[in-house]
Amino acid sequence: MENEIASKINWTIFNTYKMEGKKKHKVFIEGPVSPAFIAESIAKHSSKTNIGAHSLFLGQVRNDKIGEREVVAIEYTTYQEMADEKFHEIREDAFKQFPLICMHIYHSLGLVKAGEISLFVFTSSVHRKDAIAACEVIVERIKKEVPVWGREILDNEDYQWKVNT
Amino acid sequence: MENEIASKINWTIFNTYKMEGKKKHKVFIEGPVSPAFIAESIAKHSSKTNIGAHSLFLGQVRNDKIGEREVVAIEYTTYQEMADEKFHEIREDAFKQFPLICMHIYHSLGLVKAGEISLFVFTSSVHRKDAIAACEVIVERIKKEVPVWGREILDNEDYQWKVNT
Amino acid sequence: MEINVLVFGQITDITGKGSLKFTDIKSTGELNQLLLKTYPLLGSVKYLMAVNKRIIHENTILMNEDTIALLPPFSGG
Amino acid sequence: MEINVLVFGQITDITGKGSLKFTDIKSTGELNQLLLKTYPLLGSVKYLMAVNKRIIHENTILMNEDTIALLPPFSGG
Repeated sequence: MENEIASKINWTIFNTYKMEGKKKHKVFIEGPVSPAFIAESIAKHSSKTNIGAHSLFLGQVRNDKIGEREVVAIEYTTYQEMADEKFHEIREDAFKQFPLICMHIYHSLGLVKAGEISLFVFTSSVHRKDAIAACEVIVERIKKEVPVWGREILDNEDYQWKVNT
Repeated sequence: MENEIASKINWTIFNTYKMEGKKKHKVFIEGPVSPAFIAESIAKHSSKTNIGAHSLFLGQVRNDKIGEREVVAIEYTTYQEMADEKFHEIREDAFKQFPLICMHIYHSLGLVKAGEISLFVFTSSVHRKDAIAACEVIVERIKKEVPVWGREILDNEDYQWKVNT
Repeated sequence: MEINVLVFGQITDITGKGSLKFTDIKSTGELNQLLLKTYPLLGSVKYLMAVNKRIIHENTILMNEDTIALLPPFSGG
Repeated sequence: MEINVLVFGQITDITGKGSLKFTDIKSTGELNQLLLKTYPLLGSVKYLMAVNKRIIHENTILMNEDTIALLPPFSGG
């Protein structure tokens, strides 16, 4: 009985600590997500030897054709205070919905050229199904719910506002 | 009419070229998949500016507890001729089933320590749904259909044969 | 009473700036009417309103120092 | 007539080697009986047989120089 209470208290402390950790996590980075940054993120997880599976999603800027022009870059802007809250909510929900060991989200602000990476979602779990399912849910929510806007810069320096499908 | 034939011929040549390219792709690598190798693979795709989404799966060796012992490494062996054919079939099927731009599979042979990566599946497409769905299908098929065996090395140098779930 | 209006994405093309100040606006409905009068092009774009970072779907009473955001469709990722 | 038998995974613990040769074996069924007689511990493990890299589920006639593989459950990834 005493053990049961003690274990509940520990669990609460642990969870609070985890939530604070999650809150501090910085999502936005200036410019593209570099492959070296992704490699570092992966390498950091080698000490978490209870992880069995990682699922990573990378959004890459496409050089879409707009009539005779093509997209050479996207400039991302955000409503940062609202986006931070939304990212936090998505993170909390993912940890509730899936038995994840880790999750990280990185999104670019400012200019990202065609062929460069603007979104990096990274989930880790003991078994593969959880990391894979969580990663997909998180990507879909980011696209739909987070106040970020992309301005597609064309090769004649004209632009148009990106529309998500 | 002539144009139609010409375009069919070009398509055939292109497809043959693609299939040869796919056939030559080497899946097995000796030892773990390093984060630097993953970063290089990602970086190589920045010139393919029609790609909008990458999905990556990484299998990491867990230090599972076996009674009082724990797994410190897995040693992978394969029936290589059969595995190569199976990987080729999985690749062909994935390209038929999903509009993928790229796909790559890397699997370790030999010793991979706990915390290191032994499987790397990498799919790329114009739209995110295709890369994500294909990656998951490929991972499931590899686990079920490819003749690879993992020998879990315990911390007392004993071992047991891994069982996939 | 003063409210602060933040403008994002393609709507900045219409307003020419990222934030606007208004006084004595009682509701989001009233704000919306005034915005459409000031910037008629707003009538041609789709947007949601957020009051203090919360998206609203019904007319909402505004209070002093509220922050209202005009949010065109998101296109992150 | 000679056939080649390849052995993988935990089955190598039983046979002590990765490949075996047999002569004058007419079918996978006959091969299986001989294997179980030679290595009784095989009766305690699950495995599939592949003939020339193709997994078989029924008794299959063997030809000279066929390669038969004993495949315990896969555990890659």
